[in-house]
Order: sequence, then structure tokens, then C-alpha cells
Amino acid sequence: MANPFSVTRSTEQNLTILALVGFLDAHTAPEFENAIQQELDADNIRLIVDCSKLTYISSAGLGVFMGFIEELRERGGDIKICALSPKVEQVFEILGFPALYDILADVPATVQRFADSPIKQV
Amino acid sequence: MANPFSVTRSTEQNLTILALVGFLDAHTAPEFENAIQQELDADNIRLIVDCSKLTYISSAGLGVFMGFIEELRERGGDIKICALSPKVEQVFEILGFPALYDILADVPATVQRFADSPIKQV
Amino acid sequence: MTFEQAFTLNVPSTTQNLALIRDFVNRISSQAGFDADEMAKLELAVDEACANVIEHAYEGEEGKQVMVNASFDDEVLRITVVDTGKGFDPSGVHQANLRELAEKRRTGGLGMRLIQSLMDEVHYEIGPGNKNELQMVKRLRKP
Amino acid sequence: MTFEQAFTLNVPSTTQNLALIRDFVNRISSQAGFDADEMAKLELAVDEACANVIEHAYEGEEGKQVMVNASFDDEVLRITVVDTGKGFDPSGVHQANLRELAEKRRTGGLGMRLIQSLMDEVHYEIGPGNKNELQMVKRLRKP
Ligand SMILES: Nc1ncnc2c1ncn2[C@@H]1O[C@H](COP(=O)(O)OP(=O)(O)O)[C@@H](O)[C@H]1O
Ligand SMILES: Nc1ncnc2c1ncn2[C@@H]1O[C@H](COP(=O)(O)OP(=O)(O)O)[C@@H](O)[C@H]1O
Repeated sequence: MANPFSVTRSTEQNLTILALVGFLDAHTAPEFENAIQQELDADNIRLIVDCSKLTYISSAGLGVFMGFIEELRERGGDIKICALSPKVEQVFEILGFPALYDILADVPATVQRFADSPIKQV
Repeated sequence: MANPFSVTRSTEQNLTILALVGFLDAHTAPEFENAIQQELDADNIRLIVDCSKLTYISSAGLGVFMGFIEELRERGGDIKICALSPKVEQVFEILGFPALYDILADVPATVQRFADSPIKQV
Repeated sequence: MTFEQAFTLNVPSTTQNLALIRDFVNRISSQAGFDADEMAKLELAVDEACANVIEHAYEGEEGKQVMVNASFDDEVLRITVVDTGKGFDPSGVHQANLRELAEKRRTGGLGMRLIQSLMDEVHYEIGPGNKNELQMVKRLRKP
Repeated sequence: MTFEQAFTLNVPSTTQNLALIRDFVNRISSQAGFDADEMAKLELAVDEACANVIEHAYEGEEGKQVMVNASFDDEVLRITVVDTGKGFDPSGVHQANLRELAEKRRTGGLGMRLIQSLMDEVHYEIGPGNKNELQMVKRLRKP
């Protein structure tokens, strides 16, 4: 019954894929924050966040994206987001995330976007 | 989010199989009661209750078994129960149901039991 | 943890709310550290207690409130179910055995027995029409 | 239904309890007749409100209580989140836009905006250290 959340890491070419699973709220956001911080510390600055198994997100989860995006882009990297369920997508849209982040349909499309446009022009 | 419960009916030889799905509590027990009553009204007195998809049972659900068993046996029939999950089985056992009811591993074993012993000797 | 964790839930007296009550108990017993088997017992005991309140204490009247208090520390989980209904004398309830019940075609009479066997301690404080409490305790077994 | 359905939940002020609070809201909004899309909005608005209480009103202190009251009839669902924490002046909160927040590397500042856009009415009653209430209303759309 503990609301499960986990981050699974994989790589593809020079990209890091972080797959989020479960419920991302104020309780679990620190775990996601740590996962991104570790990538930065290891100089992995091209991140794909795969949300295909993300069931729920609140502003605490969205804040994690906000906290790192400037630094990543300054260093030549980006966070690109993919595979949002309709429920999760609605939250990104209410807050205007599509203006600030590349949001794609799936991992392959996001890999392609990194090739075409390494940093989103905002 | 409504706690789902449903009863699915099928037949095998001269037996009626009622498959319970979901949560059987004081709220949903009347639905199970109606399902059994309909069988009695139609003179179907050999009932297999398949609990393989029953997630939860409380005493209100167990009471439904109690309310019909005497009449069914007087009329030459029986209720035999099968495929309890460990969680549901624990409740049947605490209350001593195995002394009063045939409880089998699956539907085929229960069909066989009806052939060997149409009414449990208690 | 260093302090007691206390939770309260208040819901209208309808059987539809039993599912909500079970969610509540499951979340708390998981936090308290019970395993899946003990969580199932707690969930069932509280369901039975609340179903009795709805059916018997309030005699099916839906505009009343069922209150569930829960608190735990490192050693025990205490759950109290409170109603303002008619009350009863628990010691006066005849605990029929299963065969008797079947012979009488009774669909009830199993709930209180379940509560007794699922919990470590069970205690009623009855104040008819005012405040009736069913206090239940389950101890955490140290691993 | 002919009478108002009223529910209350009281939990300790830890983010772990947000999941329990969301269960509670989901059960009630489903009973009230909201569709899946509206249920998701209600769940999120209450999560945000309670996360703010835990983080800001109580400044992370875990021994306090978060109270959620919910009631509905045929027309509206009202949810009130109550705390006894430090309070604040909601009108004094600067609503930064997303780009500003990103530039300042702020991880916060999105919750109150979400609540505003998810609910039909939002109203704060602040009584610092005594009782702070966030009252939220969502109307049932007739099919
Ligand atoms: N909370 C209560 N308020 C009033 N009467 C109760 C309450 N709980 C139990 N009872 C009485 O005790 C009897 C036995 O309860 P129980 O063992 O749970 O079986 P059941 O509820 O199925 O009848 C009930 O029939 C009722 O008369
Ligand atoms: N319940 C509350 N009690 C005290 N302060 C609050 C409360 N809710 C919001 N605030 C204040 O308003 C600010 C904005 O809140 P919000 O938009 O939810 O963003 P965040 O919580 O991520 O900072 C908070 O940083 C806090 O200063």
C-alpha cells in the first residue's frame, strides 16, 4: 500500500533515459531529484524522462524538472520528456510546460529530437 | 474507484458456476444473494462458487453461503466453493467453513466432487 | 518514530463507505509496519465493526456518522470505531456455532466472532444514543 | 440523494499521508458523480493544498494534524483543508511565470496556481497559529 515510486536508469547512445514508475508527489519527488542530480554529477547532461509508467504527478514532481533545466541547458544539455499518459499530460499542460520543454510521444521520437535539436529553443 | 463486485454465470453439465469478481462486503452481498436466489427459483440446485477472482470477503458475504445451504441440501443440491486466494481462504478457515462446505482447488476438481459426492456429509 | 501517529476518519453511515474505510485502515496498518497477512486482518476487523454500526447501531439510517480513530506507535495499533446509535449489550449476544446458524438459515452472526479472532484486544464502551465505542488493539510483532 | 454527505479525515502532517488523502478524495469524488477527468483534478488540488500545509504552514514539523473536510450534494463538492500552522497572506504570494521560475532554478511556486485552475472556487480564511482554512468548491456538471 505504500504508494510506490521508482526511477529506472538506462542509456542509449550518449543519452540517459530515466523511466519514472508510479506516483510522483511531494513525498517521492526527492528521489527523482536525487536521480537527476546524480546524472549532473556524472556529467550526463542529455536526459530523457520516460513517463510511460508514471501514474500521477503533482507540482512537487514538476518542480524537479524546473530546478535543473537552466543548468542543464547552460551546460549544453537538455531534459526532454516523453510518453505522458493523458492524466499526467493534463497537469503539464495546465502549467504551460510544453512552451519550456520538448514533450514527445515515446523514447525513439525523443532520441530523434535530441539528434535534430539538442537544446529546445525557448 | 467504486469497489467493483460482479457475479458471472456459466454452466457445466447440470452444474451452475457462479464466478465472483472483486470485493464482497456488506455493500455488495445483496448482489450475490440475488444471484443465488435466481438459481434456486430456476431449480438450479447444484452450485459451484468460483472465487478465483474474489479479492476480498467479509462476514456479509459469508452469510450468503450460510443462508442458502440448508435449503439447497434439503432439495438435493449443494454449494461447493473453489479457488480461494490465500487471503480469502483465511477468512473461511477462521469461521470453520471447511467443516460445513466442500472447498476445492479449482472448477474441474469441484465438478468431479459433485460427481463423487453430490451433497457434503456434515 | 518518536511520537504517536493519530488518524481520524468520519463518514456517513452507508455500506458504500466501507471501501473508503478499508483504504484508510490499509494505509495506516502499512505505515505502522504490519505485513500483508496482518493488514488483511485489520482491514476485515474494522470493516466488520463499521458494518455492524451501519446495520445495527443505526439500523440502516443513512444520515448518521461512523467515526474511525486509529493511532500507532512502535508497539501497537489502536483502532476505535465510534457511533451515536442505539447501542447494545455485547455480553448478551449469543455466539451461535456455524451449524446452528446454517440450520436457522441465518445470514448473520459471524461478524463479532471474526473481530474477536482477528484482533489482540477487543473492548466495548456502550452509551446508547450518546456514544458507543468499539476499541480494538493489534500488537506489532517484532521481527 | 436527499441529504448532504459529509466526510472528515485527520492525518499527521507528513508527506507520506498524501497518498491516503488522495484515496479519500478519489472515493468521495467518485461517489459524488464526477468523471475520471474531474476526479483527477480534485485529487491533485487537494494534494497540493495538503502538501502546502505540511511544507509551509507547519514548516515540515511532523507532529501536527492536517484536516480535510469534504461534503457534497447533487450540485457541488466542497473540500476544506484546515491547519493550525503559521498561516500566510495568499494575496501577497507573487505568481511567477514558468520561465521566471526556471531561470531562478526554483522548484516551487506551481501549487497555488494549479489549485486555482483545477477548482471552480478557491477561498482562504487565515487565522495564524489558530485555524487556517483553504475552501475549495467544484460544481457537478449535469450530464
Ligand atoms: N455496533 C452494534 N450496535 C448494535 N448492535 C450490535 C452492534 N454490533 C453487533 N450488534 C448485535 O450483535 C449481533 C451479532 O453481530 P455479528 O456477530 O456482527 O453478526 P451480524 O451483524 O451478522 O448479525 C447483531 O445481530 C446485533 O444484534
Ligand atoms: N498553507 C500554506 N501555509 C503557509 N504558506 C503557504 C501555504 N500555501 C502556500 N504558501 C506560501 O505560498 C507560496 C507558494 O505556494 P505554491 O504555489 O504552492 O508553491 P510551493 O509550495 O511549491 O512553494 C509558498 O512558497 C508559501 O510561501
